[in-house]
Amino acid sequence: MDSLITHSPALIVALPLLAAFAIPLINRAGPRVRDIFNLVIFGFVAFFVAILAVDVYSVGIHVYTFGATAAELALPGGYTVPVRIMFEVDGMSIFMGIIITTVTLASLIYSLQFLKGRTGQARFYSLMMLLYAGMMGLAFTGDMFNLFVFLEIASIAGAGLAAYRTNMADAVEGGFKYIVISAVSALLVLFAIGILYAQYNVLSIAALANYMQYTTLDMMALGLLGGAFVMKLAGVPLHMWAPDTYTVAPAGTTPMILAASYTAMYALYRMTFSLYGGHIDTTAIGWIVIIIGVLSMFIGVMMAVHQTDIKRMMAYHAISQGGYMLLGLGVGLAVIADPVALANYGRDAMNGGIFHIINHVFYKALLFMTAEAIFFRIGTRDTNKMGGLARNMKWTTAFYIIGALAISGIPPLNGFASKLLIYESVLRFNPVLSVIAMFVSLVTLASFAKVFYSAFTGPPMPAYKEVREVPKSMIIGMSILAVLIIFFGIFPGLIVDTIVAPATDALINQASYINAVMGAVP
Amino acid sequence: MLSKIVRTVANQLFLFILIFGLYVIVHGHLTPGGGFQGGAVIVSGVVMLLVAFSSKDLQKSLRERFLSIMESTGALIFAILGFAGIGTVFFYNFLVGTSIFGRIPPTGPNPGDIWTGGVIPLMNLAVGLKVIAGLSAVVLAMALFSIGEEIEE
Amino acid sequence: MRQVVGLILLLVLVAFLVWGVLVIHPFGYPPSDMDDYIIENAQEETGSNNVVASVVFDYRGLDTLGEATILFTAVTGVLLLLRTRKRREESS
Amino acid sequence: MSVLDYGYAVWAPLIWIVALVVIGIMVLIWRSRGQKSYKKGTAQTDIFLSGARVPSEEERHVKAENIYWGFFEALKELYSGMMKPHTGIVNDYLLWFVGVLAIAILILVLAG
Amino acid sequence: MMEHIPLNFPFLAAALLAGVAFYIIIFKRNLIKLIMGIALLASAVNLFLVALGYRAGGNAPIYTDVPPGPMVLPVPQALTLTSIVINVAVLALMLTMVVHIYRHTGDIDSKKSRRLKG
Repeated sequence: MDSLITHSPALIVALPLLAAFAIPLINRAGPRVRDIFNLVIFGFVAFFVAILAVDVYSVGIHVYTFGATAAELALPGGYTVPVRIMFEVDGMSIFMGIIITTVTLASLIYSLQFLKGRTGQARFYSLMMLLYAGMMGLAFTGDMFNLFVFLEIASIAGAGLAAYRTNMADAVEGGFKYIVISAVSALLVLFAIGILYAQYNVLSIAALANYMQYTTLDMMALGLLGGAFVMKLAGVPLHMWAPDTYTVAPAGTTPMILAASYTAMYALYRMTFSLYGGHIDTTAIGWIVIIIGVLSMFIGVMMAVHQTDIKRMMAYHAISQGGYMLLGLGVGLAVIADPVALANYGRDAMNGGIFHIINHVFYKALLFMTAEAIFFRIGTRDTNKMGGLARNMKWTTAFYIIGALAISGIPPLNGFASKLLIYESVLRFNPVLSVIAMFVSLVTLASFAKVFYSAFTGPPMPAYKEVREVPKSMIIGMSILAVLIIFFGIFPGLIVDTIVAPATDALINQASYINAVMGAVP
Repeated sequence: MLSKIVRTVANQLFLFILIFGLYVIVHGHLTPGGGFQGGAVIVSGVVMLLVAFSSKDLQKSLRERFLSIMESTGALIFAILGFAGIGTVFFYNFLVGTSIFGRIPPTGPNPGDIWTGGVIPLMNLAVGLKVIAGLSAVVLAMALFSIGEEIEE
Repeated sequence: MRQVVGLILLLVLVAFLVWGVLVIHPFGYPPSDMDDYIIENAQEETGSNNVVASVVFDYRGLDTLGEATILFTAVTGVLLLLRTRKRREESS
Repeated sequence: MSVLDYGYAVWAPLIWIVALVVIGIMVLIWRSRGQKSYKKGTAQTDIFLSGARVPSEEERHVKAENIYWGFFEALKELYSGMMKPHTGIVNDYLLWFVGVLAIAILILVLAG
Repeated sequence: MMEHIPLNFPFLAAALLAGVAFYIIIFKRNLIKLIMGIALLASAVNLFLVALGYRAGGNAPIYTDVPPGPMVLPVPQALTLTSIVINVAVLALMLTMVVHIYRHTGDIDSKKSRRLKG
């Protein structure tokens, strides 16, 4: 058991990779065998994530050095510089791991029957596993170049999945846009890594943070990294690719691509807090993050309420909700240098921002799945053509209502809990921001009410009189998320205390992140 | 399909390209090169065949399904070689000091011994297999798709 | 309009890049803590004469696994996108 | 456990749910004291439009693009300004990216 | 800092190459040219990375019959190798998507490929 815990970071990334490599071979034994294999492997991975989470929450930062004589040996014997690649799993990493694993599990179950009778299933599952491995590696890695590699794995797998329905011109277009912006932003990340490597000759994040001088070159690298990650997380004004890609990605993968964009957000936090923390002018950078967040909230929601394509509307809401997270974290970053303000409301703002990531991924994944369920049955995403679907798709309607209420911040669902944290702590920082956040929430409710009214209520459209409920596996996939949404809504204190607060501490406490690797070095 | 001269020359040349590529792969731990580079060399030979013959002709002897399986196998071997070190740590070079590729060369400049490097030569081979199969499959699939041919599932 | 704004922003960015690369360490004299360790110990630790190979497959083996994975991902993606579609699916 | 307590405010979902249930019961009681003679499916519930023809249910359904028409009409200028950058051309996305990078580096270097 | 300038020509070349690449990806509407621009940007970054590892008068870091002298840094070479393969992969996928876009729209102009907007 101990050795399982020790090796679990590596296994969590390696097992899905092995599964992805093996799926084309196993597919020859029949689709049923492949599906069972897939779920079994994923069950193991989820188990490893669980035991690793328990370990991280009870013991602390978990370092795993690849290829060393011992897993904890971050520095080669008698040397002061880390040479090998290492995984560094702290509260924030495992928090992202939990999100990604849950969403992927729901997506895998959802896809089982969604894909029935379609071509290219084996490769589809293969790419899903690769996307999962890429996101987990991105969340766990403690090495800059490795971060780039996993970023690319996640982008390429995501783009391949987004363009899956090649018979639709817009699907290929969405996938193409995704891969172009991913490739360009990843190349700039690599440029920034080159700049950092040139100065300090190390690649480990902890070692770089330890040696950081914050020269002008470092500022430039921070600009490149920040811009690239804001692009990947779809913050205004670099958000335009997100609606295009989320709209066309097939069911089950849209939530995963959404989660991939939040791993980019995680990487941004990792850069600002762990790598550059303590050197940057936190107030200025915090305000930049706040401004991006507020712009994302406002423009995202105003564009969303205008949309008639149901998935496109949800994609714009994803941008808008991303703004809440940036707002919360930005407030935390702006006051991080001031211990009194941090204890008073900064930590709560960060808790809210981080809690909102998990809440948002869950309910937005649920909403995307309901939208795809509608598309699955009636073959259109245009809300103008919908009507009266509630009569025949009762489960989908129920899940849509849960998701829509959660995203609008209606108590007692989970969206309310995290939004309340953000509102109240931001109110003490700057009331105007809080008011904007509440206004955005209002417009969110309005736009989801609009879709609910036009798509689900009313008389059944003549063309869709015979619409049936979606198959069971899709309902199970959605119900996992719905149950979690309600659970998180009713027990917010439990969630915040057990998984959100350690993540916040991991971000604030830069020294422990560095010491986990550079411990022996004075 | 190009003229008979081109086809014959391409056929003959492919052997040399293959041998050179294999040389680069196998000596990856001693000389410049390795799995990726050698694989790319061999794929250039495949591309030459693709140009000399038509993609449909090439498909008869080089099925995508076969390439796909070969690629998966290469990737699996590579990942399992990494896994095999898990007795100590993932990616631990467990073969150094054993009888398979385990010799340790004298420190400093030396003429080079093929039986060194631990898992590195094996990984080179696995990666070489993977690159050959993967890039050939991509090139072949693109060539077939561009002439409107069906590609196997 | 777009041209002008684009050119100005492009020039600002390129000016920063150029200025940035000019103040990096002089070409040919890099700092080399980590690399010196690798050059000295690669032969002993990995048994490979080719230090680059030992970095690629041993010290940074995970990167290479990631790289192989990316190649696999791209090939899978290409074959997924260029697959034959059934007629039924085409029409839907 | 279910209480979200952060010093200056408290959020307790269970109390809220209990309150919701109580309100629901009260509403039900109130509803049961309503007019007993009202029946569904009779002429009592038919729509009366001053004798004009009542459109069928399909015709009455408001399409998505017509909902909130006044809102969009009032904010026409905001929307036309906001739609302009969303061109859908991939080059424009990259131009925004380059612009943000240039400005970000400029700010960071100037802020020092 | 000015005394570095004569020595830093490879870095300068990388930065200027990146500038050209940015120009292409912003202003060229042809999707194939856009992909070329991304490939050029990748080359610029690769050139930058590999130039970082050069040590004056250094040999290749391979001990097989190496002449005496310093060795260039091996890690940037490994990073460049990885980056090259990654870019090949990205390029292959992008080209495939352009093939599909051409099938659907009959054009490879990015202005024509904008069904998704607004």
